[in-house]
Amino acid sequence: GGKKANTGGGGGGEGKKTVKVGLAYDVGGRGDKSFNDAAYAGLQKVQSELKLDVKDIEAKEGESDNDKIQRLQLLAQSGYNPVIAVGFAYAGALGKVAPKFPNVKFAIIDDDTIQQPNVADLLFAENQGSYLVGAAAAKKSKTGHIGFIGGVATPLIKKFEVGYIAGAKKVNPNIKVDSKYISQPPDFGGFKDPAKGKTIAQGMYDQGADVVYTAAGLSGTGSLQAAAAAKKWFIGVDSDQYLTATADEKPYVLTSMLKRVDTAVFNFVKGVGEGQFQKGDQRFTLQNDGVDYSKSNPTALGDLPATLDDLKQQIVSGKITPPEK
Amino acid sequence: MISNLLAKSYARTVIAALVALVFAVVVTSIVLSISGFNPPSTFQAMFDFGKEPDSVVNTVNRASAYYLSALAVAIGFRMNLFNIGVDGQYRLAAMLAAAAGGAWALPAGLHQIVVIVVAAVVGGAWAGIAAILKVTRGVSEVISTIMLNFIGTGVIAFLLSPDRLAAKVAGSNNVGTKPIGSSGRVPGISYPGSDLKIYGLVLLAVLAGLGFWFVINRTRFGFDLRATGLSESAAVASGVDAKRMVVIAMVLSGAVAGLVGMPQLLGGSYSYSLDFPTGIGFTGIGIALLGRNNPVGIAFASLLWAFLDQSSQILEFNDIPKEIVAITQAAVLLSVVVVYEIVNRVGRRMDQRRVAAELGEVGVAA
Amino acid sequence: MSTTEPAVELHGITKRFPGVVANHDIDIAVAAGTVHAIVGENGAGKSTLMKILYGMQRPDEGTIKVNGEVADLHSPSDAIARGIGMVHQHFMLADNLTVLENVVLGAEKLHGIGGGARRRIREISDQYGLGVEPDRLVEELGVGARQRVEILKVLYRGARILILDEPTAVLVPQEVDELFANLEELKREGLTVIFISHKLDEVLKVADAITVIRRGTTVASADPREVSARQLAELMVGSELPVPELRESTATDVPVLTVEGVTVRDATGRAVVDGVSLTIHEGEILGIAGVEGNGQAELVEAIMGMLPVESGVVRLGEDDLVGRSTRHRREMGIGFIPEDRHRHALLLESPLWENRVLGHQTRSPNVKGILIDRAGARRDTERIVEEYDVRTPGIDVSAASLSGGNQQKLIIGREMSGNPKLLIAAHPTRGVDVGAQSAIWDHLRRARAEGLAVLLISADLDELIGMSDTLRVILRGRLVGEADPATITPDELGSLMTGAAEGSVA
Amino acid sequence: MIDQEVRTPAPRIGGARGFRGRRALTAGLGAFVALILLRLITGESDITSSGTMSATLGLAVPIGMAAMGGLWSERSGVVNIGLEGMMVFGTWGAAFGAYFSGSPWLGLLCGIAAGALGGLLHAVATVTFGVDHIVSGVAINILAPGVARYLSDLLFNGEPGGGATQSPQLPNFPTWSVPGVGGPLGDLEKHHWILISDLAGLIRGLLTNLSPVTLVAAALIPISFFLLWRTPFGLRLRSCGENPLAAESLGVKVYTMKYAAVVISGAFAGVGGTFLAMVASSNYQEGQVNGRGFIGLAAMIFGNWRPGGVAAGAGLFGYTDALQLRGGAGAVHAMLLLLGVGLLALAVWHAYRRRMVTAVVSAVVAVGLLAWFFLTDELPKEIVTYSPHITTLLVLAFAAQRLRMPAADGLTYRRGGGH
Ligand SMILES: Nc1ncnc2c1ncn2[C@@H]1O[C@H](COP(=O)(O)OP(=O)(O)OP(=O)(O)O)[C@@H](O)[C@H]1O
Ligand SMILES: Nc1ncnc2c1ncn2[C@@H]1O[C@H](COP(=O)(O)OP(=O)(O)OP(=O)(O)O)[C@@H](O)[C@H]1O
Ligand SMILES: [Mg+2]
Ligand SMILES: [Mg+2]
Repeated sequence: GGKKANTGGGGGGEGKKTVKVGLAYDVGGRGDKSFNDAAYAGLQKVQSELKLDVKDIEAKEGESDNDKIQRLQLLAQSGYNPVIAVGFAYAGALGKVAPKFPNVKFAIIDDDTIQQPNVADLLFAENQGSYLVGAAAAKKSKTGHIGFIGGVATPLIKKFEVGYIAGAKKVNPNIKVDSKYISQPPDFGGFKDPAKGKTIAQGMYDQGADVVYTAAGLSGTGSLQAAAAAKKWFIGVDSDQYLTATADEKPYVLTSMLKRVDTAVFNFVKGVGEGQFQKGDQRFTLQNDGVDYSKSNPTALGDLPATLDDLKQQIVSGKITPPEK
Repeated sequence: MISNLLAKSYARTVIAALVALVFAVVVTSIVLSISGFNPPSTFQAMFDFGKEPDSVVNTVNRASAYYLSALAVAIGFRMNLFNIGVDGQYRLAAMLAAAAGGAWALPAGLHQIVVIVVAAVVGGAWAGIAAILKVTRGVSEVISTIMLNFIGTGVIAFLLSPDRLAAKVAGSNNVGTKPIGSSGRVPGISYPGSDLKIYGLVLLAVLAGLGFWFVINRTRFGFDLRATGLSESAAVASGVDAKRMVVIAMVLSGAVAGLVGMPQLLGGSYSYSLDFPTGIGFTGIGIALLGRNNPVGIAFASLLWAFLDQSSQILEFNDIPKEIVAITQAAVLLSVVVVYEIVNRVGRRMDQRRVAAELGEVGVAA
Repeated sequence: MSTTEPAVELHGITKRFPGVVANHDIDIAVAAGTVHAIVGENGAGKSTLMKILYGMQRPDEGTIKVNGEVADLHSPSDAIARGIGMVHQHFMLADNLTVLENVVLGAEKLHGIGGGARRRIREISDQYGLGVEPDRLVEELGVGARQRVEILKVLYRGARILILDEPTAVLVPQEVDELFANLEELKREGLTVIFISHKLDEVLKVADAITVIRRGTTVASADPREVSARQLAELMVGSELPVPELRESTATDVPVLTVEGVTVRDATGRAVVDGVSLTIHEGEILGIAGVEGNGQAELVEAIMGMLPVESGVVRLGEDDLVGRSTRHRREMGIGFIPEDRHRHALLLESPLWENRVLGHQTRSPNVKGILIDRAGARRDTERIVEEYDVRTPGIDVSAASLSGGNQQKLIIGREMSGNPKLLIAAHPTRGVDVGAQSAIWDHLRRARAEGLAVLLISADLDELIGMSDTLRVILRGRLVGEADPATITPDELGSLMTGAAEGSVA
Repeated sequence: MIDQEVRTPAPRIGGARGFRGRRALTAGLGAFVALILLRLITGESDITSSGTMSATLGLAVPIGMAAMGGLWSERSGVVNIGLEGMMVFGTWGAAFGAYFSGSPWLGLLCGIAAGALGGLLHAVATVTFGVDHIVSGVAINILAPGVARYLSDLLFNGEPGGGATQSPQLPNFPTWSVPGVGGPLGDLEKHHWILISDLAGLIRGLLTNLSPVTLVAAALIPISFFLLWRTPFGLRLRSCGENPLAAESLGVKVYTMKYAAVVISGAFAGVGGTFLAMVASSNYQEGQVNGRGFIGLAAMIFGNWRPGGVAAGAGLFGYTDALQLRGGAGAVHAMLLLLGVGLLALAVWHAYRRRMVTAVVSAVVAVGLLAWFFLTDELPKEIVTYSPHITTLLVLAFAAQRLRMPAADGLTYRRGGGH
């Protein structure tokens, strides 16, 4: 469903008392095949299953807090309720907007700093999911050498990295892990430079790594290309990248670390609709399927799920606590 | 009357700007129509939204950063130096100034001044690298400032780590410098009907503009700078030390660039973090050119630019891609130069005709 | 080609520029196989007319006939196709291209751009004795060689009608003779030459027919065998030609400028000024003669502090200048009239009063402290306009809107203000018409009488001989000779300048 | 005739070009040998591996194309700072053509056409309307991302995987290798034999798994050289950048030449854009160009407005970038040694030529770099990311500056403007 599809609803909804759901993206926007897309998937599910009007708005690279304030405010003013802000960058803006619209329910993804009665913080245990795919990588690796590519060296992405490394070491304490970030903040270009993603992945494969986990938004597509060309393993992130890979790439997608932003978005909207808004932290972990690994390529995974599900159990039960940083 | 008007250079500029604006609106309308949108209602929506109090505040705030950035670019342009590095200069400056402001507790008044001075010094120093490379090694400032933008990003990344200048905030995935305490903040100015505040340091932009105008038009130094820009060879023959001028102008440009982030830093965010705005340096190039490197022209240009950026936000709610304003902006920029060129040529011709007429010569200069 | 038809007929040509009618109802017929001279004051419209004939500018009215056929010339290509070639007043060469590339440009169809073209260029060069080397970069060539490249360019295209716009302005007499020999050669081959010059004796020597243009229109035709230079001049301007001369010596023995053993090297390490020593006293005009490009420009720039001096001493009065900035030297009392006024002396787009400030931006009446004193500068500009007879409607018009002569008068007025001790005047009357020329000479004479020391550089040997108290000759960066301006002739001076004669000529 | 070429140094007869060629070859060989030594000393085998070479190629192509675009334009006297925008047009055009036709080849054509269209706009503004070249270029850089996003919103939004900021997945180009190079050289390379393995790496990296766009890009460099320096068309074009008045006076259609050059310039940027969208990745993505147009401009100046130099500039940038992306901090750390030794040599050379200030500065920097090399094992990764930019700056600052831009570059030219 494209943007055109909801034009009529948005415009015609003014008179009726329909619920309208607004969503503001972080830089990168819809179609990054990972984080933002996952949010969009959730929104689509809201649209199709809950039959609500939805509106999603993109951010502009390099914009200031005021733009974000304005965006959230416009959504709130135009009758969108609830409103979801995708990404920690919205924290400052939401902190200023939320008090002005006490009747609007807000949610922010990946941030835990706002303390307002009408704001829900949707947080993910990326380290847990990454731990599992790290274990998968170590198990799958024949060379004892694996790689991690981060899009931008932000604390959030580093959380993926530490979880991944911990998981890999759990399986094989001697494993060698190459880590590399495409760009350094405040340059967020690393999330959308597939060319560099590809070059880095090639480098890792050339130097002996046979599994690479890429947490880099759209740059991951470049990494996947490199995996297919080198006929080595690729691990995706956020969404199930097996589903969006091309036919020749699919065999090389080992698994993806799922960050169920879609579930979070859907559940949040549904909860608000049912009058069950909860302010404050809502943690999405392995326990509540907020993070997970995908099993859409069973041929590749082979007997890995047994090990991984066991680890998952141990994490859920608290026996293992993957590090956060 | 028209001839009288054209004789005045500011009148030429105003006429050119108005004609260009009309032209840009026409181009935008055509694009909108082709894409199946209704131009009048689009402009109406933008205008209505743009004049809301909140929008006015945001427009002014945005314009203040654009203004300082364009001013920095204009200092270079006035002497044919092309400082593409304003972007890196202001980001590095804002980051180090924020770190300094957050780390030091100083009495109010002094605190703000110290932060601003640090920013200006850092911006100037970063630009100074390009200047030194140019005068000692002949490296084109175009290349060096492009490279320094990237390298500056690297330096910021290096410093903006919890091990160095950044402070980690629990629960946040952002990293930023330690927030500047209340003694270092600049209170905002209220605007009726809005609970957003106009940054207090909008006044800094105004001061910088006045300073620019005064220095360029009224001082010896400004004369030397303009002369170098108009004709470097003539300036050198007149006793201007061109190399020194390059260094001074570039450092000055960088110092003003350093101020770009100050209104927001001291008036809104109080800390430099990953979501601090980027790219204003590049916007500044366009605005400086639109404003013809003139402080008043740049003021109008940055307000127009900010207004377009601001009011376009409403378009997404009407399902019109807001990037249409980029087309408007580019069209204004291109057409203003063309129109100015035409108006100016007509004016110059009148000038010459006047010279000839008043000397009573039909044929040639005797 | 019919011998009875004129090669070129221009009829009723009118060309207007904004504010100026450059050509007005011009009629000229040029017989085939002749050298036809066109003379007229600066700005009379000669170059404009030639550009119309060469298709570079379109006439507003009038017809052009080439070899009897009406020609509608839209671009130089049309003119070239009809066998017309033009050597421009200002060189039309790309410095960073080779001679070969400059020559074949636009005519690549003839012999390609490689070996064939190279052979053909050597052929033509040998045939007319031009001595042009095809693979040299043009920037390495001196003015004479550039001139010959320009001529070769035209010949290469097989032109039968040659337009030469002031080809001799930058040449020394010997080179002029060479050029004229070339013209004779061309004429023998049946080519037609249209020749423009301000130097009337040259015109009389070489031309078969003369047309005089005044204020954009043809005022007379003259037969070179029957007319004298003086008569021609009167036709041109309607008044007598001014003569550069100094009445009596005003030189004292107080040295103002002392240059001792000054050497300046260029980027490649070659000495462009090589151990030059000279002294100029109060009230003395010292002229330096030399073919362009022999170091006079560098010497001037070294004295002005615009080029670093490798060794040697430059003193103004008792003060050592070495190591001082250009600004400091100007403040100490050096005035400077550069040879290229557009590049070095003017801000063309700025008003006259700002141009008054240029070069004096640290001194009253232009400044107060660190501020520009607008009122003072404007007042003083009014004074200069008045005293130096700068023809302008006001001081707020841009410098570009003045004619060259008036620009030059403004510059001289400016450089004379603030009572300089030393004036460096490089080609002070170049491209300036006769009226302004005599005014400028008057100003120089007056200032000299008041004790000014002047370093005069000029390519106009009459001016140099007439205006100097002392004459020195520069060749390859060295001062090679000394001459007495009272006795030397331009021809003798020319030999000294090219190194054909050694030492001093008494 | 009187000899008065007084200012003239010894004449440079015909052989100048051959000399330049030989010097470039020597420099290239020297650099390669230095890299081999560096590999031996530091044991970083990635320094000359085929992977690095092939990544270099991939990273250098878009920059090289932008730089060649700049060269074409500036050789005709038009400064083209709008290359960045034209590349954006190229990425979008390629996606548009390839997605809606299903053929990568049409993608290439559309990418080139879109870039050329950007060039055309620049030409109309600068040549016909006499707009300042920088202004026009900046306007194009503002326009291009806006137009691309606007059109994406209208055309890609709603297509599978498409949106306002990116196109759907695009069809791939086939890749091609020089037959017989892949296998045996791969074996040789693994042995890490001096010179032989290095050469094998170089050859294998440059001759295997090539996309047609890479081949086109590589071919365009000698083709450009030939067209610009060996044909009448090129001579006319260059003459417009050196002295348009003279060109006009000889019947050259200056406007036409400038139009041709600037449109070709845009087309080159279009090739670069196509490469980014279709070879380096598999869809158009907003922000994908990411400053490469500007870096191309730098590579052009670095290359002294000559195709060989441009290729070297793009190659240097691509190589350092490949090294930092693939090898990371270790390999770049090794480069410190190379830079340090190189600078030290330069310092000695300057001292020999008695340019003492330069010599001392070079020596100080060299010692600093060497100290850094020996005292550390790695570089801060934040800085390593930008090593190509630092290298470019250092090389420009310390290499001899004998750059010469076309004499009439950037000047607005009016027909009949001469007098
Ligand atoms: N392109 C132009 N635009 C406007 N005015 C022009 C232009 N070219 C020439 N003129 C004017 O036309 C008149 C004739 O100029 P032209 O160059 O033909 O004179 P000239 O006789 O060649 O003078 P000189 O002896 O100085 O070369 C002058 O007043 C000049 O200012
Ligand atoms: N292309 C042009 N456009 C407008 N005006 C021009 C142009 N070319 C020349 N002029 C005008 O023609 C006049 C003379 O210019 P030119 O460059 O011929 O100077 P000059 O030869 O030194 O002067 P002169 O021959 O009058 O002493 C000036 O008024 C100048 O502004
Ligand atoms: Mg003239
Ligand atoms: Mg003339």
